[in-house]
Amino acid sequence: MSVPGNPSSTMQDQGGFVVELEQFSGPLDLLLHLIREDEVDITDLPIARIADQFLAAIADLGLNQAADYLEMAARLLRIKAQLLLPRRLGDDEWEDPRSELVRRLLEYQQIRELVDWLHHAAQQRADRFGRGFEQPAPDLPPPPLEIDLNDLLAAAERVIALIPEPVLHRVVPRPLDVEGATARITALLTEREEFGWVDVVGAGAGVVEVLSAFIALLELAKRGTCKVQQPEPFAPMVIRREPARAAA
Amino acid sequence: MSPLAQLLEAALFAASRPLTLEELATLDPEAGETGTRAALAELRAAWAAADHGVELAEIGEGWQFLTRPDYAEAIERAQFALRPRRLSPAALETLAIIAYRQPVGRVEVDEIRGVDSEAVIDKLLERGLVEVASRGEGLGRPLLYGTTPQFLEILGLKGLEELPRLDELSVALRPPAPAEEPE
Amino acid sequence: MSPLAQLLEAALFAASRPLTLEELATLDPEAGETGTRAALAELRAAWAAADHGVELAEIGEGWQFLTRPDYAEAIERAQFALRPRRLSPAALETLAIIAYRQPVGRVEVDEIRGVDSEAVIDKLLERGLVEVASRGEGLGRPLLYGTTPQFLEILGLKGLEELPRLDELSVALRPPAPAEEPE
Repeated sequence: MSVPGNPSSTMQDQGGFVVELEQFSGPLDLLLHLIREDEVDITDLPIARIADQFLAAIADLGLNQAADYLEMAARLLRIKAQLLLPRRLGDDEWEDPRSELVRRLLEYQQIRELVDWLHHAAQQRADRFGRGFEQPAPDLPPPPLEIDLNDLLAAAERVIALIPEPVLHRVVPRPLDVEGATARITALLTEREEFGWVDVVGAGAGVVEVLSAFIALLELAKRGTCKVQQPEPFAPMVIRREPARAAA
Repeated sequence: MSPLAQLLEAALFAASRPLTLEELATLDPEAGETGTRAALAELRAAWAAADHGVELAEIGEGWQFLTRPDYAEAIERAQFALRPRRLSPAALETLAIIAYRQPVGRVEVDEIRGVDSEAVIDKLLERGLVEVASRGEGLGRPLLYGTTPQFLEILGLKGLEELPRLDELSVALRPPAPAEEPE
Repeated sequence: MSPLAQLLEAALFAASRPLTLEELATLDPEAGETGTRAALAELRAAWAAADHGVELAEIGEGWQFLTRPDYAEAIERAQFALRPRRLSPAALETLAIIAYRQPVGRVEVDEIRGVDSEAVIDKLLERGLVEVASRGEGLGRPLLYGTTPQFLEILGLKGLEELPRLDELSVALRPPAPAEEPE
């Protein structure tokens, strides 16, 4: 999916959209653009029409794989569906399904206005240069440092507040597939009374597969589904079905 | 010019970043912040009176000599100095949200922008325009971000109070309920 | 000052190196080298006339604004004074982590602070507050940092055991009154 990163590169041949696309910093931006183009009232959105336009736009722009845009498309369709539901007369509790979206759009519109302001300010500032030449600092001994124990302790406090657990640990995404390995071994056990380690992991297994299979094997052995033996040091493991409790 | 004003001029001229009043006051401890402020006013007036290509500006919580905007183009054309690269709309959006809601966490920024902002925030951190201001409550104690003096500097602002007030914007955003809790 | 003199002033100020007459003449092709030379003379005279802490100097490679020699000492003093004597909050936090967790590697410090700490640690090394204490196990045998005797000296402690124990901190640190800071 190349779209979200640098959409223009994939869009070169579609001409006109490239320029616009670089202006859209997200689905809200695109939505706001469509609303402005249509000159419709943001607080009374014609959802059905806007939703259709949005879907067409992301298809045209090649954004129909970008998660953020898809999420917005789904949201629009959901609101459209909700609006189609019959409303009971005199239902005071009815809340306009568009209201949350309208609130976000208004909020985002304000941000865009701030962006214009910031952009203007930054441009004006960019027209003024500071001193380009830095006089070489004289080679002086650094001034005596002042550290207050209280400051240090306050910093320690802040740090302690940062530590989520008394012991640091790192959360690593685990690509291990123990479940898959368990299923594979269980299948082997129903088929054969005895087989080798290589039968479980296959020839070119990577670290992750080996670990997955090993953990699965240990778990199955613990449950008594199989027995794992190593005839001699460094010899390949042999896995044997436990006759007492046949594999499930 | 008074000796202190000359000293301030030399120090400000030598520096390539804004110097705060507090820093400048250390140059002449006897003058203190009051005397330093007066000398700064004197210096600024002296520079404004003569026709200079450079002027003294109060910016980013400090004072700095800057060239007048009229000359930017000629200087850039001659390649003596380069104007900084523009910030992308995504970066500006993120900065706007952080500036107005600080301290604010990434989830809230994502929500308002409707897109994932991690990469943008990382870039802003790297450029020193935002910093980790504190940690929020709740799951994982999320990092909360705020803007830096550098942010003010690249916008040429003295302080955050120079940003437009939300109610001055043409779009009325805030829903009538005043104390809306950011979710 | 003439507009060209102002432009020259701005350009010389913004440039990061001395500029030669030929280079400066590219700013205003109409004026040419003759006109530029005249404007430089005008600029130099304007700066010499007023009491300035800075002067326009023609040095080997070209023209450059330099602080006047009589100010060298004051500038030095200023730069001395302007150099931070106090550690930034980031540096203090990093120092606290190293003090309490030593020997500790950068990765761990990064993880606790949630931001990259390389520059801060470098500064602490430079300041002689921390040092490489040992090397850790594992990939690349990471450097592990610890505090130096100088660290203790600055804090007036005889040894690390005089640092308050972590479990005493919260209690010890809560000052009686202060306004609640949103952390």
